[in-house]
Amino acid sequence: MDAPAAIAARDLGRRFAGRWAVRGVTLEIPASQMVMIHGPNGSGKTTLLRVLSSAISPSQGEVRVHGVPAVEARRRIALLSHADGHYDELSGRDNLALAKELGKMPGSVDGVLDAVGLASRADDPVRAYSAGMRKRLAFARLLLKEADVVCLDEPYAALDPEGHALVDDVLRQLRARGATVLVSTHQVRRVAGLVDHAIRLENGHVAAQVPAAQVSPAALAAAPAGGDA
Amino acid sequence: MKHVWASGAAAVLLLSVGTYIGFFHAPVEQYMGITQKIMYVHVPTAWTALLAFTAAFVASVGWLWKRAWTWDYLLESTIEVGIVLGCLLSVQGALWAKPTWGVYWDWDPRLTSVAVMVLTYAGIAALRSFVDDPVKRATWSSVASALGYVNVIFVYLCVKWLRTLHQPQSSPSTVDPAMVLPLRINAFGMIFLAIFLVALRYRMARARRARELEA
Amino acid sequence: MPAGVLTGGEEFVAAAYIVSFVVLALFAGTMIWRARQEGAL
Amino acid sequence: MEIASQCLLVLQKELRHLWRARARATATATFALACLFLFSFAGGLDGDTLRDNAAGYLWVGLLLASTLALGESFRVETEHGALEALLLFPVHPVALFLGKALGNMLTLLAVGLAMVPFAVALFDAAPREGVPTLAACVLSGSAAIAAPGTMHSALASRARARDVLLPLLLFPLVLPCVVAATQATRLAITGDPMNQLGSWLSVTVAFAIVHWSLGALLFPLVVED
Repeated sequence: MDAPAAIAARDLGRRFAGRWAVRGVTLEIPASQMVMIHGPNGSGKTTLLRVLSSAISPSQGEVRVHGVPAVEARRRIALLSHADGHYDELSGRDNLALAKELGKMPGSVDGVLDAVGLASRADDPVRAYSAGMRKRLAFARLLLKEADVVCLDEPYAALDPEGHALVDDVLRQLRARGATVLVSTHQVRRVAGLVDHAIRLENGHVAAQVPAAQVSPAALAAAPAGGDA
Repeated sequence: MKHVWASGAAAVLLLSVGTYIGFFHAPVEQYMGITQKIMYVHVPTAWTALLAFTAAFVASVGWLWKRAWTWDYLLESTIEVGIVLGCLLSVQGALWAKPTWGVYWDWDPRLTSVAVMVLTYAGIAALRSFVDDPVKRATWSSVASALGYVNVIFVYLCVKWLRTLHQPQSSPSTVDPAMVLPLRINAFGMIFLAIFLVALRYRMARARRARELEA
Repeated sequence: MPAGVLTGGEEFVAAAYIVSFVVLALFAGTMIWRARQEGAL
Repeated sequence: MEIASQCLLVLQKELRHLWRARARATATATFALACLFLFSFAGGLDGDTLRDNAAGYLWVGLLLASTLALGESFRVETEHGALEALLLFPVHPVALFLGKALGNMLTLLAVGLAMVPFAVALFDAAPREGVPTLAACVLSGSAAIAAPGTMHSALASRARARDVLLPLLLFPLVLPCVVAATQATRLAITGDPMNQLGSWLSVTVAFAIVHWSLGALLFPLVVED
């Protein structure tokens, strides 16, 4: 019996009051695979990512990470979500130091600060950071954790061109480290070249699951030119 | 549905019989005179209000343990009925205290505890109205309800202690056996009425949740 | 315990019963009406 | 063990955050002092009533100020999704509760102790039972308010109309401990001939124990999504 899948979801569903944001999703992502999740706004990308990373619990079905229920495997999962999760009054460095101590994270604070280009502003309160800088700090915390399973929710959003290059670089680093990666994005053409598989979501259901090379031309064409709208 | 209407009918019957006996057959209490007759509606309301809040506590523990929607419907209905009965009890308490003590509110530990419970559960009803997600609404209001119910013991003790420093105990002590009958009839009457009200409100909660949760 | 502090006191007894049964009747009536409105009856 | 160490780290973060945002803490304390003034005018300015009511004014003022501090303590967590990030590290919810509740307790204690000298001056309420006893009353009262306060600010911070919801949920709940703390403080100020102060203090301690343990038990349910 080979190793259990990095992420295994069986008939997954999550509803908010009357609406099923995600329903009937069954997928299995082997370890060290990099998968892109794309689809129109409201197709359930963010909800699916938050359920798979155990940020929110499923209303139906179950998520297993490396054979263990996701909630118990949080130490091995890292999520970059829209909300950056920082404390405004603390400095960038303090936020990372807190995360490192609380989550017993292996990475080095100064190392990740350099990696995301925030070394010069590390000691200013996050309250003074721009949206792009807050996102870089969120990336720094993600790198600090060195998790086996990494979920990125629209990583390119709110970043300048250098930021986009940073995201590409992070994706390559994750590939080199053999992490299992899930990326939800609208940058379909750009990310298709960096991942192994692509899953297309349409109003809460998996519409297509193909190797990255065969992503449909329509989807590629649909990718917006600029950042993640 | 038949048994709900039956419970309502039983309530009306019992309350009328109990009140009739209480007024015309039970002896007039030697010390308190006529005002003691308020007891036949006041004490049953008190028991039923406490029963309703206890049912709300059971419902919240039920939801936190089993996460079955019936507990949430029960919580929603017992809160509403409990609040109305609690408010009614406070008004009755005032109408009883004025002729007996010359003041509308004499900080009787039991009455004050019920009044604080009404405030607590009114806060919980407000919480329920400000949370949109049904699951969170059920869980958070159950947590608040459990905390609020456990707290009532402290409220009773503190008020009772605070009062014994200032005023002697004010509740009637001896109850003439002839007075027990109307009291008990009315008590069952009020309980059946509460069951009728809770049952209706339960079905309303179920209908609302069905509309809220339909895909 | 003092006998009825205020002579009489009948009006308070009457008030207590009237208020109680009016409130309960109104509450029950509106409950039935609301239940019917929401299709729960 | 892990919960204890995480709890201390959360507390450390709370205190560092409070220090960095100390302007807000002083504003809360100033608000509490304004309450003291307000109540003394409301209650009448003659000496005896002021001294007798000093304890009540102190505690109601502290309770009103506590809603500001408690509301802020979870606005910080939910505004940018920090609470969710912590839970994903993972931080054990009980450690999160204990850390935040201790932080809130220390805030309330600081505001309470800051009010004491003003209360003593304004109401000529020099504590006959001595300052340590008065401080003990403020400490036990703050501890008793902090636990249910933290619970309900966690609830209210994620519901709508959070600023009205927190006091509405909290005040009926902390009523017994405010009654007990006020009585203990009043006896500390005006003298305690029949030494009842100890028993009133034990009521607040019992209240604190119940609500700290219930909080630790129920907090994970509040933060789960």
